[in-house]
Amino acid sequence: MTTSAEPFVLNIGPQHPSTHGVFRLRVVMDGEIIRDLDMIVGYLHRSMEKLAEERTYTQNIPFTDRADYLAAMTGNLGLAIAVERMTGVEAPDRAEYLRVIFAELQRIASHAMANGTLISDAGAWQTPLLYMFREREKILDLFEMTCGARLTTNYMRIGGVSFEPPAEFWPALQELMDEMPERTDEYASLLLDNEIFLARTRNVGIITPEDAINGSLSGPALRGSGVPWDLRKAEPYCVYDRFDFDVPVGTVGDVYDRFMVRMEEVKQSVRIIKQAVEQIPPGPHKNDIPLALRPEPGEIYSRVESPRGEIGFYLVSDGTPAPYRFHLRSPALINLTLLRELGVGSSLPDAVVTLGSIDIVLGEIDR
Amino acid sequence: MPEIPAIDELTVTLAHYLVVSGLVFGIGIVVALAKRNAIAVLMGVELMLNAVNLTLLAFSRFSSAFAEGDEPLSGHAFVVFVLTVAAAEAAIALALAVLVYRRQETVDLDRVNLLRW
Amino acid sequence: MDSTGIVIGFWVLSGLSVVSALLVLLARNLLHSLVFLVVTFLSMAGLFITLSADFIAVAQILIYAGSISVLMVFAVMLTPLASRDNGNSIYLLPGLLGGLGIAALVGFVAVDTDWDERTGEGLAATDFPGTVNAIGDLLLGRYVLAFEIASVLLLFALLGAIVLVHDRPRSGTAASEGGDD
Amino acid sequence: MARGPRQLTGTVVAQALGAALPGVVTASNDEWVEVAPDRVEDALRWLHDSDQFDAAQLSNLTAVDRYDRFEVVYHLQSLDLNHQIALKAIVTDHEDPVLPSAYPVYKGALLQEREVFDLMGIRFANHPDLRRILLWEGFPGHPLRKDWMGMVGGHTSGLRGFPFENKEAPDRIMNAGNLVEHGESLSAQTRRNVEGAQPGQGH
Amino acid sequence: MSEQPMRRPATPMLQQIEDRPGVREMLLGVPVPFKVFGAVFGLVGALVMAFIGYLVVDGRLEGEWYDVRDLGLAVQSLREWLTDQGVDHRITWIITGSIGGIGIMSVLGGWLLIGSWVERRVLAKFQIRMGPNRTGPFGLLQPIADAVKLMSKEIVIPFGADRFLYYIPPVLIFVPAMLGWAPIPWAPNMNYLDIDVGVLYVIAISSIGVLAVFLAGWSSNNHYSLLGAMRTVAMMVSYEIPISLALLSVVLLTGSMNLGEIVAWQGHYHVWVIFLIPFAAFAFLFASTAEINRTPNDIGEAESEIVAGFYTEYSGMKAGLFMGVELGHAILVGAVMSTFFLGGYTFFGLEEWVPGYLILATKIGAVYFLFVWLRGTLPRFRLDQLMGFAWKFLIPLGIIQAFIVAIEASVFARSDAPALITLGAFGVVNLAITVVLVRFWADRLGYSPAQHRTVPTLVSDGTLGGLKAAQKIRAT
Repeated sequence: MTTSAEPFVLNIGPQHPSTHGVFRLRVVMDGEIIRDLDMIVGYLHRSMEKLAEERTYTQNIPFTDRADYLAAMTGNLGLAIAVERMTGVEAPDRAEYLRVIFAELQRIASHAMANGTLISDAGAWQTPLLYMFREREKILDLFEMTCGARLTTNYMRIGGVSFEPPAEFWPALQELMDEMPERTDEYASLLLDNEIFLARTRNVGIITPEDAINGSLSGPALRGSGVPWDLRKAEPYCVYDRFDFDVPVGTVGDVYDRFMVRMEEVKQSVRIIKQAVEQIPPGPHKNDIPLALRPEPGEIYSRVESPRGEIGFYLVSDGTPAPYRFHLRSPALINLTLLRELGVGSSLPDAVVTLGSIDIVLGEIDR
Repeated sequence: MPEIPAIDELTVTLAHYLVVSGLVFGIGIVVALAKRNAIAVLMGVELMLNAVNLTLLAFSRFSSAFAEGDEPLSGHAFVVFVLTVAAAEAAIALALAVLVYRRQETVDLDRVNLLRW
Repeated sequence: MDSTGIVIGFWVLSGLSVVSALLVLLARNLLHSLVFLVVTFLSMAGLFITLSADFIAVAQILIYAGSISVLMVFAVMLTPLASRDNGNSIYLLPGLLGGLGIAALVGFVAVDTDWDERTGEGLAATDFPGTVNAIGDLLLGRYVLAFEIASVLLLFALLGAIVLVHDRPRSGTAASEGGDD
Repeated sequence: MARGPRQLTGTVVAQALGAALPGVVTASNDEWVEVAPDRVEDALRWLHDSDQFDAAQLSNLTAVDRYDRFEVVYHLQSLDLNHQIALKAIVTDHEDPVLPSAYPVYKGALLQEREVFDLMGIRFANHPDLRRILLWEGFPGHPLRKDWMGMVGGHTSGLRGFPFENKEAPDRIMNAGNLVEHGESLSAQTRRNVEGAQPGQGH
Repeated sequence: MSEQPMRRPATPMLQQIEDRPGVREMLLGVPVPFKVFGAVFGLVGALVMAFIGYLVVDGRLEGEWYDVRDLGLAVQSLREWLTDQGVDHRITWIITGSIGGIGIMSVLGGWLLIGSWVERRVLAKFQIRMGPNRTGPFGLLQPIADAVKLMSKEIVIPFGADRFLYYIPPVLIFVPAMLGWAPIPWAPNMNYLDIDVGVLYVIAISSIGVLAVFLAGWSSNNHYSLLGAMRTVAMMVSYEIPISLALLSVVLLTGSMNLGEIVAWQGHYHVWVIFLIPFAAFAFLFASTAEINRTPNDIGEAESEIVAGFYTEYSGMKAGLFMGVELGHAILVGAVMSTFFLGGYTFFGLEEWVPGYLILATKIGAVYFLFVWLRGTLPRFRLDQLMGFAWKFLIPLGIIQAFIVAIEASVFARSDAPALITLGAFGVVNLAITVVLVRFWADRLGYSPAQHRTVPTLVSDGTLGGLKAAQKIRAT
């Protein structure tokens, strides 16, 4: 309606079905149109970076579980790699493969969650979400088999991984990988032929590649805008340079493209895992490293590609057992940089869907 | 079965309806004249129109003894026209109210005393 | 229809309509008075049923309670919070006088006239079996000209409302305001 | 020490930057370039615009408290050229640190600078919306500072030694036996660790 | 290092599905007394059915009060018998009226209980979940448990709410959902309110609900509620027009505004209106989903945007009333849809054998299942998309369809050709016109399926990079 009513303030969150956690949007609405938008985070702030200064590098690995609790494996991996680069410790070959397998499994699980909640935000009453949870459940089962935890895995260690997967792991993984292409096709047929879903996601929340790069976006949000940037390719860590996989990029940069990029990344992850299972060498799953891990004074910024983007660890050592400064570059927080520009001027449902497509995890935003 | 004391003796005649209609019409006039808010004034007008409808229908029903050739249902047809006019009038008047608010930031008719919009 | 029902219905509904019409006048909040207005409309529709005018009653519900009240809701919501009171203006006294006068006049005429003489046998008058077909015949027969005029009127009201409320482009508004000054 | 796999040598960047904008670079080493705090924006803009470095994205922005000064660290990266540049600006005023904002060059600095302001207390001039982000308005102090008021009794952050470190047997390794043996209680394992026995032997 | 203990997949959901007994096991597990009872019940039921079949074939049921196919006859007989006994006519009216009213109310109440169970179970099946299965057999008592829970909740009134208006809507919104049932014919003589303006009545009654929704939203003093209310009101006002146009087509074709006559017309020609005017049926179904706030048009209570819409601030049984009314509206729309478009109580001659109310109930259940299906499948439209769909698509096409039907109706009234041929021709013509019009109109509105559904470009090793690489990819 063009007649402007009185603008009013709407508090979306901290408890709201579509904020995916304790996230608050303070929105000035003019009818259905958002005139101003302010995001308020920090409800889950635990001052992880301060706590980390009191703990050894190994003790900090569980904190990374709690940061991005939907992708604990990649958080673990990022810290482990950062410390390894800092200290020169190396992980055995088998451990690198296991890391790849679990990181990619975690990517599938996280993307399933992200896309499922995105469709829920678009108004489908949880059906796609629960379908995608089916795969996620199986992946979490695999995690539980291996390390005993489903969500906060604490699996990656400095110099390897904590456990060798049990014997039942491999057939179960094979079974899951065999049915994944069928599942992704099923989602594609369910959702991409759905006019309503297309109408809700096409040309909504468009991010141009220029904005995406300048706004420090990373991960599917960046690739959805058409920028072919993936740290697994650009700066291969673990053994990613030994696998053959592609990087999907979107064309328009809208919600739909980000959704599709995630769907395609799931397929690519399946490809990687299949290759890794074929190539994985026998051997130890972790190297012996000194208990007293004292990196020399210095600093490092090391990053890996988490499902949400570039999760970086900036570690400063002063030679003591604990990091002098521990900074986690949170991709979910930084991807929200453009939220205000995207939201202002759009309608409330579009803003909700756009927020869903950015895929935030509050544990990581607030740390 | 015992006979229930009949209310039948309290018949309803045309006069009853006319009195009700007159009361509602009078209240409508008060509302239309005495309210500051343009929308409230419109409510008064609607009340008056309703009262008129009631009169028309009452006459239509109690009019069997009218002259030959008169349609007893003419009253109903008139009411249909009144309804039409009421709908049109409501639409226009509310549009005007919104317009007045947009130009003058008020719908208080006491303050809308400027003919030059 | 049953005469007893009509008598009970008349007294209940007429009481309801007069009281809620009074409450439209007395309510402090504009929305409250809107609610009472709807109650008036509905009880009026009930009165129409006692007059054996089922089509008009349903149309009354449809148009007044369903549409005009919603239009008013929109109008109320489009105006600011501050002007949602239902205050009285300086014309309260003249209004009261006029309203009372007209009510008294109509009441006097209604009571004083010998309607039985004019309408025959009063209540046992016409019980229309079904009014829809007859009204349709009338509208497209005897009153077809009025019917067409009414439809044109509706069309013009539609267009007029759109033209009135339609937002002009920003520059145009600025220019006209400048012209005013 | 360690550079990231794709990180440019600081001296190389420093040469080019110093040649283009004299007086900007104050120091440089193998890893990073140190720029004058008041000219951070110039340096960033030059790096952003230059064809040689093409620092299109501000990958990471954070700060380190060195007790007497703050180091604000910028990690820039070029996606097309696939390299990374580390930039440091040292703010010596520990009481009221102020630095020009990177927001005019990089929109990505919006939330990162708010976070640094919130946790470290460094004010960024020209930032469009400098408020606390993770903590609430009115939170006392800036907790990532080493001298944050929460540290009562002059206690400083950091860890002096490892919990079960045995100075007599420094070669002890940690990963090999960190599984609790079946039947062995956790306290027994802890005791063994503290006594410095070699776990992993004998089973 | 010792063996890792074996661990099996411990997903409760998958485990439950694996461990669930099949139908065979469940049947075998039934205790013997129940089996005997079931066998006897089935046998007696079959005998009764056979006997009724015999009576029907024999023609003994025609017009008798014990004609189970039409309970209206029994009520009529009762009224006549009472009148014969010299009972005052007012008492007779009260008795027969109460029987009908109680009948409708109990059917509605039963539907509400069963419907909520059906909705949750069916939705759970759609979503590979179990659904409520703990309370009673198959979770059948879950609706009762819900009701008890809702009723035992504390009454909370939001701060700043308009108390007077806050209490009205949960009750007010129930009124149209109940009154709407009155003109629905359940069998030839089985409608509670046999009025000539049945169609108008249905539309008029449904328009009252708007006010309740608005009052609920406004009086709650909550911006979510207000947004939801304004959305719902705007949508209801818009979608009343397509509904009216769709029903107008039916009225033009069947030549009556009496619901019973419309059904009788369909029964007489052995054809359902949905086959004759498919566009009107679609428009009615779509518009009524918007009207009753169900997926895909549930923007008035879109939980991912405005929490629960207009009833965000209601709790306990007041919220329960809103939810129950949502369900009741779905069933009512099912009844109206069945009556107007699906032949009502008729089923191509089967109504001679099977009670008409059972046929109608089956149809209502089918439409309700369709609603649940939609809810389990579709995302939600946006407000502007919905408005655009109503004003730019449904209303113009509805007007055109009504014109065409008017011409057809006059042809039908004047032609001497057999009804089968005329109506068959109408059906084919209307379907063709609908298809052509919809395609044409969709093209005019700028819809083209080709521009949807793009697949992300796959980039392999060589072309990684930033803006330049992105531009290169876009250029190809």
